[in-house]
Amino acid sequence: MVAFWILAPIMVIAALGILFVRKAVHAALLLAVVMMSLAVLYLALEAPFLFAVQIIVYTGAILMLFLFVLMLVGVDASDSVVETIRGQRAFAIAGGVGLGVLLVTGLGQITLGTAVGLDDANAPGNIQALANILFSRYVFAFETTSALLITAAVGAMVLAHRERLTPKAGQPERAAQRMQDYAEKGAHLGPLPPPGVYARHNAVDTPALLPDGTAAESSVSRVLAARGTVRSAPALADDIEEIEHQIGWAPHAGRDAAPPASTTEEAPATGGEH
Amino acid sequence: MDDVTPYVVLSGILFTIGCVGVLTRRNAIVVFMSVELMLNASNLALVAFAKQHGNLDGQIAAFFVMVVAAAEVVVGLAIIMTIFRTRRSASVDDASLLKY
Amino acid sequence: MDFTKPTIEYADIWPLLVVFGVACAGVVIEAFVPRARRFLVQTVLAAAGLVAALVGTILVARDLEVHGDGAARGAIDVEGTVVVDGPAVFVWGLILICALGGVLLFAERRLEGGVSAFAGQAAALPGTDAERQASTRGLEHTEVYPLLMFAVAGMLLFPASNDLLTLFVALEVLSLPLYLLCGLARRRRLLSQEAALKYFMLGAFSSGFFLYGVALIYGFAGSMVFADINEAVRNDLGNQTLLLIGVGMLSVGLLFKVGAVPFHSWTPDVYQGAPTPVTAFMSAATKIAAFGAILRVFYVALGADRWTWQPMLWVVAILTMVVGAVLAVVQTDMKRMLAYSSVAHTGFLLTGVLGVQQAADLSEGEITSTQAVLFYLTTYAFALIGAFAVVTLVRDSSGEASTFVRWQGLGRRSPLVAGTFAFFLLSMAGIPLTAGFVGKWAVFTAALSAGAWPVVIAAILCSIVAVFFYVRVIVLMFFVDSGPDHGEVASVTRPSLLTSLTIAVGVAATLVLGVVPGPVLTLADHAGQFLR
Amino acid sequence: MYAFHEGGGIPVVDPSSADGVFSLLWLVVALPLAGAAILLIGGKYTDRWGHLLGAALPIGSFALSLAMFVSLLGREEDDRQVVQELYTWFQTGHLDVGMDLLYDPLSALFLLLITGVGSLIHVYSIGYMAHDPRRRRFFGYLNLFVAAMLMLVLSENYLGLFLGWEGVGLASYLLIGFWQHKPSAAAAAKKAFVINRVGDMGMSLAIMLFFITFGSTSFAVISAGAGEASQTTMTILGLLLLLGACGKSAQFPLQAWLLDAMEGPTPVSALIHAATMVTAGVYLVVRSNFVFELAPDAQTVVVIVAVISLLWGAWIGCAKDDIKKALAGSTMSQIGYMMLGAGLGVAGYAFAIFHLLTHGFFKANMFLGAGSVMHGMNDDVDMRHYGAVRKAMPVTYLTFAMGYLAIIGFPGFSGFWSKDKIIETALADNWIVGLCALLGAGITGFYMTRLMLMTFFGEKRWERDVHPHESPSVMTIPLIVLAALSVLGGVMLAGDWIVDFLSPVTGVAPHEDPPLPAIAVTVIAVCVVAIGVALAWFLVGKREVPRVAPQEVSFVTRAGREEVYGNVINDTLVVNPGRHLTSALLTTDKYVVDGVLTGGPVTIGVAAQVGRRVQNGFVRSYALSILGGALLVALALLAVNAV
Repeated sequence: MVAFWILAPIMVIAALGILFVRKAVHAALLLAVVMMSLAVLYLALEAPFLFAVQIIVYTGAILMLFLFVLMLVGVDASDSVVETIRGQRAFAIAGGVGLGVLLVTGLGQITLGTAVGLDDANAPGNIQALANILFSRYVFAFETTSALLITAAVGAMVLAHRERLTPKAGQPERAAQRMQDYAEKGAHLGPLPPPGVYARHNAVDTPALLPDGTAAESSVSRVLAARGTVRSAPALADDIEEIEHQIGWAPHAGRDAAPPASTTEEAPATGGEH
Repeated sequence: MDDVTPYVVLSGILFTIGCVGVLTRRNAIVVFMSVELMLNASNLALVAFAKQHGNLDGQIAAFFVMVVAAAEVVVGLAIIMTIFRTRRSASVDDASLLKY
Repeated sequence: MDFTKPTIEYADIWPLLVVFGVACAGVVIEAFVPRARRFLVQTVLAAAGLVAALVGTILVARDLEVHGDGAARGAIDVEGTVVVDGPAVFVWGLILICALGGVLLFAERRLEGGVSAFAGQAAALPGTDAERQASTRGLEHTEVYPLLMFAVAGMLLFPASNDLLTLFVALEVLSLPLYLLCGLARRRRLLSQEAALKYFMLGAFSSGFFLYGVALIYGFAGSMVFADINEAVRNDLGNQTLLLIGVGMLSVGLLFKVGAVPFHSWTPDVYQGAPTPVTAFMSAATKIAAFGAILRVFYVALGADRWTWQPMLWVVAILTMVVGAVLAVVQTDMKRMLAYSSVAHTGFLLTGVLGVQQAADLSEGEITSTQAVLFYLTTYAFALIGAFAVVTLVRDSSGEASTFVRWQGLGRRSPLVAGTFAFFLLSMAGIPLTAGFVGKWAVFTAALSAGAWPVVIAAILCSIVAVFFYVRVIVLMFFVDSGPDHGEVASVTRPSLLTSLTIAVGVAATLVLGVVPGPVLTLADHAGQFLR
Repeated sequence: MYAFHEGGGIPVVDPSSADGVFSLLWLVVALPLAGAAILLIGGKYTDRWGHLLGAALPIGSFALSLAMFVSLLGREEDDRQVVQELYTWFQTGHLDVGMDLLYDPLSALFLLLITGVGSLIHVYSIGYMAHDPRRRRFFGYLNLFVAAMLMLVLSENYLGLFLGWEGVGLASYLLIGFWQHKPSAAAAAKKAFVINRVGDMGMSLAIMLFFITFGSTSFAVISAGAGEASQTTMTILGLLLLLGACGKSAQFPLQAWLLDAMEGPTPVSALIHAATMVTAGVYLVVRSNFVFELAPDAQTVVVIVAVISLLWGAWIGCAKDDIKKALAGSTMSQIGYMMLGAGLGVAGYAFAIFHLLTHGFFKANMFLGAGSVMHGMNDDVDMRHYGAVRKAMPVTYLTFAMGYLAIIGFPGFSGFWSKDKIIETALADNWIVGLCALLGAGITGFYMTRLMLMTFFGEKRWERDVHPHESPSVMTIPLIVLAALSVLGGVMLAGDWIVDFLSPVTGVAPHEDPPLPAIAVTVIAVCVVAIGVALAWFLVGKREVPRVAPQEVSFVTRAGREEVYGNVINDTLVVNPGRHLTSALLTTDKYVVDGVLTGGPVTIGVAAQVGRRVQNGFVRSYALSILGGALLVALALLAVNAV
């Protein structure tokens, strides 16, 4: 019972936390706290097998699946706290209070009397006793759960698995394609120029400069160009100037402004398929 | 100390919190976590009652719930992912084209 | 501790096992049969499996052993977890017939120009190249057949469960595949996915309630078995609160599945968003299975407590009928209108549940509630599947045209199809000489003989409102001109034999059950009572 | 003799099996049904000859009915109930609902009325609908109606009756809205449908209650077991049946649809909304005599409803300028008489049916006559635009006059005998009711004379381009036949034939001495009618009828003019109160009764608009409703347990 009185407040607080934390990943971790505490309570309730399963299956597998999907969705994603449905929060709280009062008073006033305890039932060992019931009385339900698992697997496949509809291009095919593009469209044959000359920060967003001083637009990723986050070297040149100034160098003669990189031009195949 | 009533009351509280979580959280994944919290609360009640009555049916049921929950989570997360990939949003409120 | 090998009565439950087996075989086929041949193999296998299960059901039904005083027939099998009795077998037969209709509709490929109504590749995002590529290549998800079969298996187990645990597992087995199937539409995929999300979220939420109810009832009775619960209720062990809250929570899960108010809100959205063949199958079959389970839970497990739960069901039934009928009046989408009308029908069915369940408590020749509800389910299922099948035929350039405006004047352009649809609607409205009339009559009489006359009056008032919106559709089809200002109108696409067959069977059954309902009423009567 | 209830005069239905010509009973229904099927399914292939087939089949039914009637007359009096078992509609356990047909004196008379008048109206319609492109469909619907009506009166149980009941409702709906290009027609059809459903609710509840109380819906079983049910049950049953009857027969308070139903083609008004369908309520009450006899309270309500309806309808008849609506008001009033007869119990059943038959003749006659007038007047229905039609349409005028004389109860004409008997019985039962019935007769005299005068007499008030002409003979011949029947219908009363003939169904009334001698009642009734006619003559016939209904302003000027004639007393005492009463009544009819009846749908519509907002598309709101529902359910359970 000591364990209960220690864990119960923790569980309730953690559960309440799920209601209030803004980041989903925090909610997942709080849920983990509840589940682990629950496992301990199972131990106190003479259910050692469930203790293990709770940790292994629930916390270990199911919750990890949650975290996994959270990673896919974006771990930073956080809820806005503004309620958009009118009256939803008030009614939800009212309903929650109603349910809570109903359950707590309803369940609190029952007189269960002294528990029979599982000493007899667990006499051959908890796992053995469970197995005995599971594979005799509930064998049909047990087998039926296989349908659930198959359904889940099929469902995940159907919704998430994309079949390859075109044969995968191997290295020879890609090389041939590249030569063909060069022959037909004059696309650049060699590797793309690497980006960045001013390595002051993450310089992949700064195009390389060609010998004539213009920006080589194909040297930055198309994605960055599409997002419009490509910086121009001359613009950064001013930063340099300031730094040079700070460290006491002579002012640098600025170059003519290159047009800001707005790469609409298709870069030659950068490898990989779309 | 063989009264399981506190456990049952705790399960009631957790169930209620899970319920409110479903109603107030907008991130589909958190909503779904709240559902899992409800299932866990039920499990606690089942296990507590198993001790009360001195038979293992409750524990077996809790075990089945875990299996079911595992399958449900897979299906549920698959559906949530599908929605997320088409709408770039995991908010359940955004799925509200069907109405009236 | 000795382990005794469980006895499994394969002779009784083999229809169930056939369906499970076929579902698993379907998954294996997905893995090993070349894509080109999968469609044919899956369809044939699923249909053959269902036919075999149906035959099996009939065989099982023929030699159910008589129990006790002869009021109930059947046996409690598999260590007391599955009960194969008259009502269960009747419900099985009905579900399997609906599932056959479902398979036929699933396999319809003529309406979409050679592909089924399901997404070519569900994982491909809507509106992307990948999706276009998948559809131009004529891909289709043949996984829907094993999913359908799993759902059917769950539906078969649901009303045959004899304890709360099996009931819960069956509930999940039937639900999960349906959640998935709802999200697989080929057209309007955003709506379809939204339907799947809503159905799943609310389904999981309600099964949370269901499970908590299971826990509390277990806490009250100390057992999951219906007969033991009944015994505990009868002996009144104290702690009534535990039982009552438990029953309330359990009802939430059950009433959610049948779409009773206020647990109905998923129905219109999901019915509208899901692929129509799925809607047709699930609206009918889920309702049948869930009503089978409701009858069993309330009569077998909680029969001794009927004075406590009956007023609650009174309220729910009246609410359900009123909300369903009233909200259907303002709908402008055919599938949504049918969804709200199905809510109203749930209310009518609940009215039947309120009747007297034991023939011994009735005077000669009166209808027991079990019989009434089973018969109503039969009549309604045929009309509903038929109606949704007709909805799949009415199309315009963007696929199914389910808004009312598109249906204007359909009766002039395609009198046969419109006439068929009108016939189904008339049956749902309960016009004499259609199946719906006899069904309504049966459930209302059953409720009236139990003294639930306020519910019956509400039911009759609601059926008047219901007639109004059904007739509105008929007027729309036959008496309203489709003016040029309404834009494109829908026309009827010629279906293949599969859909035609489904509709034809629906019409025939609706007509026959209206004109000579005797045999099926007798069959429902013959099902007898639930085995305790 | 036939079986009786102990102590009561109500016979038990105990038919013998059909043989001989009676084995063709099913054919009576099947012929028009086949016609409907052929015409409606056959589509445009039957356009050329559809109307001929449609008219021929009811005639065939009529021939059969006639043959059966003759052979029924040949039978012993206690052997005049024949049942033909077609097939078992439901059978479950011991419950057995058969699709059985019952042929007894009551249904025999109805069969003759329906097929006879029905055939005439079909023939008439050939001419009336000649220029309608959808004539074939019209005949299909008419045949469907006839089949359903025959089913209604032939069924041996309430479920079969209900089948016919719904069938005539459906056919009526289709026919009222037949001219679908008129929005008013569609609205009227919808209104009729909705109001009838209210009545149907009573019917369906009654049938279920029959089933629960007697375990059957068959007349034979119920009439045999009626004595065992409690009086409360019988009263509830009686009231529920009355609700059904009110809906179908346009009795107070469910009368609002009848006037609007005149939007349908005139033959429809004649057949359905005058001669047959609207009398189904009277049939139901008479057929259910074994219920009403055991429920005196319900009978009292029937009488009250009947009296209100007969006065209400008569007042409406006074106020309408639309010839068909005036006739519709009159129909409501006349059905009030029939209901009154039926409500008076054993003494009145036969007279109710008698009046029903004669009314079927003369009202069909007048409706068809009105149709003929409209035909000649370019479908104008406003009597203020008629006047002096008698010269242009002599046959129509003469036949209409026969109907007129019959309805006002001119001595010797059919209506005279039938209405007189009801008034007589009513006076014997309760003098207030009797006086109301007498008053109604006076008003009938007034409004029918008004109608007659405005239409056929006085000055021409035609539109410029109207050239009235006599209708073709295909239309006038039915008029002549019906006129003849209107004149001669009274022979059925000769030697109390109809009373004796119907006694196997309605029972035999114990002989009582009336408070007034019959001849005195007759004389008083004739005098009252004469007053009504005279009043009409002075108020309508002697004046110029304005082409536009007088407004309140013009009424002042008119009142001034009356002074010149020295009719001021007349005006202040009769016309003004009459006018105010009439306008008040019309307002009530239009706003209150209609308001209640249309208010329901409006409320539903508003509720639905509000309700659908709850379905806002958000999963979380739906989850909230589930939580709310869970709380509701749990609290309901706890509350019930706490009680």
